[in-house]
Amino acid sequence: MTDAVDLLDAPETADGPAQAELLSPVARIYGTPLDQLPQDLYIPPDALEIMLDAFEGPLDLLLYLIRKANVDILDIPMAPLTRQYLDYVESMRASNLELAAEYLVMAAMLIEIKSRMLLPRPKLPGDDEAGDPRAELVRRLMEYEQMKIAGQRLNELPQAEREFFWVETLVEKSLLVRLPEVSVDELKAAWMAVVRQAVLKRNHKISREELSVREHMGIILRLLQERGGFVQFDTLFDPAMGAPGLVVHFLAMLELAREKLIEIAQTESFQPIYIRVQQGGTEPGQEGA
Amino acid sequence: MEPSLVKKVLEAALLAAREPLSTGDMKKLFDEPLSTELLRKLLDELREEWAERPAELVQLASGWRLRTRVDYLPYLERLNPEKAPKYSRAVLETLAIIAYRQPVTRGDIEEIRGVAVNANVVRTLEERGWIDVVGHRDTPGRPALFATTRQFLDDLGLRSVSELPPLEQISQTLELNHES
Amino acid sequence: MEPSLVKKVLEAALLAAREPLSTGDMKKLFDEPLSTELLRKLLDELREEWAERPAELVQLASGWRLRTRVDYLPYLERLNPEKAPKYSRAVLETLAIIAYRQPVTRGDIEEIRGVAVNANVVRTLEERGWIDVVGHRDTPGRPALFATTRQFLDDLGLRSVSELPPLEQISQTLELNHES
Repeated sequence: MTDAVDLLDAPETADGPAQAELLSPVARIYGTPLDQLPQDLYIPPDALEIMLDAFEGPLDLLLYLIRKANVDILDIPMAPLTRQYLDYVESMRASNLELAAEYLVMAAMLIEIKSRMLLPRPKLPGDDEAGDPRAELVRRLMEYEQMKIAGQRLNELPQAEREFFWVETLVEKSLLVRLPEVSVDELKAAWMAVVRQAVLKRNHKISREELSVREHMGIILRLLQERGGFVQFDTLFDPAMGAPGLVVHFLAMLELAREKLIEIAQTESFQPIYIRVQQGGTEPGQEGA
Repeated sequence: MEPSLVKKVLEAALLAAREPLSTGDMKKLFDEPLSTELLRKLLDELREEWAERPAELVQLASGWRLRTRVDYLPYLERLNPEKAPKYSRAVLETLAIIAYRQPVTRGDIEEIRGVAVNANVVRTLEERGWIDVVGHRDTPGRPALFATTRQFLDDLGLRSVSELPPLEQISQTLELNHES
Repeated sequence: MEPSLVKKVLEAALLAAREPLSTGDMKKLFDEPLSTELLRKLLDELREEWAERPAELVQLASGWRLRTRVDYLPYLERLNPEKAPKYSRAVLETLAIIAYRQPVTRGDIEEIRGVAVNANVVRTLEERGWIDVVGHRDTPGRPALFATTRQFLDDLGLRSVSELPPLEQISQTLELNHES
């Protein structure tokens, strides 16, 4: 990230000379040619602290040093790199900054690689890469760099709630009137519960009756209500009901009469029979519930 | 800034808003000051533009918001079916008594259930259109006789009351004394 | 049901959705079966219709969703002064390793980054709903295996992990200024 660059650019005196060493024997600091390395490396402690934060670990610091010097990652000059790395680590330690253990482990690894580089390497035929003590470090640096860049690329993608927002219109569910549903089974269960209660109380006998008769009782009453409480007998019967329907209807009429809900009347023999709502004080259907 | 772009920005903000947007919020969207008149005009235009769409621009207590039209709620409900509300036991039993014993008076229901019938219970069923008064019994007080309606049959998917589960079975298992 | 009404119901559902709608979800909106071909056709039409509007219909990992166009960010930003979280490099690198190398253990991440993984980093990503534990590696300690989630893809506008930006070929020498 840019932070790392900026922060390291700030203590230019610090990384300038070391970088110079990595690059070439001659370098420039603030435009001034430098032909000799300064003996001490001064980084203000404050800057060091920020610097440590700016790096994501020893790999990141190493990558920075390598990329800053623009050297071939496959042919890292181990001696100057190690020295420069150690200089950083040492100044951090000198400033009593808490240094993550990883930095020290890496320091040890760099020194080890550097010393192995000094030893003569037995060349195996057809395999000169495997013998390179730097190979593992290079592999790790490259993999880390790839992931570091991938993280930046991911961060550049438009992101929900950052570059765009999800559309969410209000859904006011309360605007929808929800009516309870009743199934036939629930109704049956309710009726069974009622019957069971009634049996327990033994004060009410539930009779077995043809439901259809009860339904037709309602139909007749409803018709009477529509017709002002008074109909002629034959208008009650629609041949379309079929024989069983007519019988049930007739039974319903008799049941209504038995329950004194209707009157069946005939003024004279052979005159039309009238069915009317049992007379009372008020007109049927006017009271409501 | 073009009013047409202002309108699009307003629309984007309304689409993305999780809360109603006050006119103050809307003015915050722009660097340049936005007059309340222009804002109202653009909101009216947006409301017009959304007239044919499945959401509507509504003004609520705390501001403006796009709201899914009621017509579409039954579909949306299928995505997250909420448990349907349930009728109380009192309502179900009253309905059952009216369905199986119709026509019945409130007194009949009370006698069978052994408890007083709450007026709300009857009103609930009447408002649902499942029961109505089909007459009055010729006894003192001329109590109303309740029966179930066509709509009740339709809503329960029945062609007639006789399609209700038969009672014999129930009576037999409970060893009732049958009355002829 | 008229295709025009089907389209409006789809639009209502997309407008109201709290998360991307899968084609399965969309089919659930209707009683009648809806063919995948018709669904795709209507979604294409909707995408066309929204082409000129400040939001766009996008297909993501877990389905379809409307989102505001990136062009409107500069305005919409002003409404929410508390910005979206800016993730640290540690979080981004950890996310990248999980995304590109999944499934990985915390040890794998530490190996690649060369530093211990801070518990907060993992928690940040888990809380955002971008990664989760998909299993355990059968090694001593049975470490948890992390992978990215559908929500990660959705939030980054991707349909699958294969749509992630391709990994950079690491050059032998690299100009540092590519970072700035």
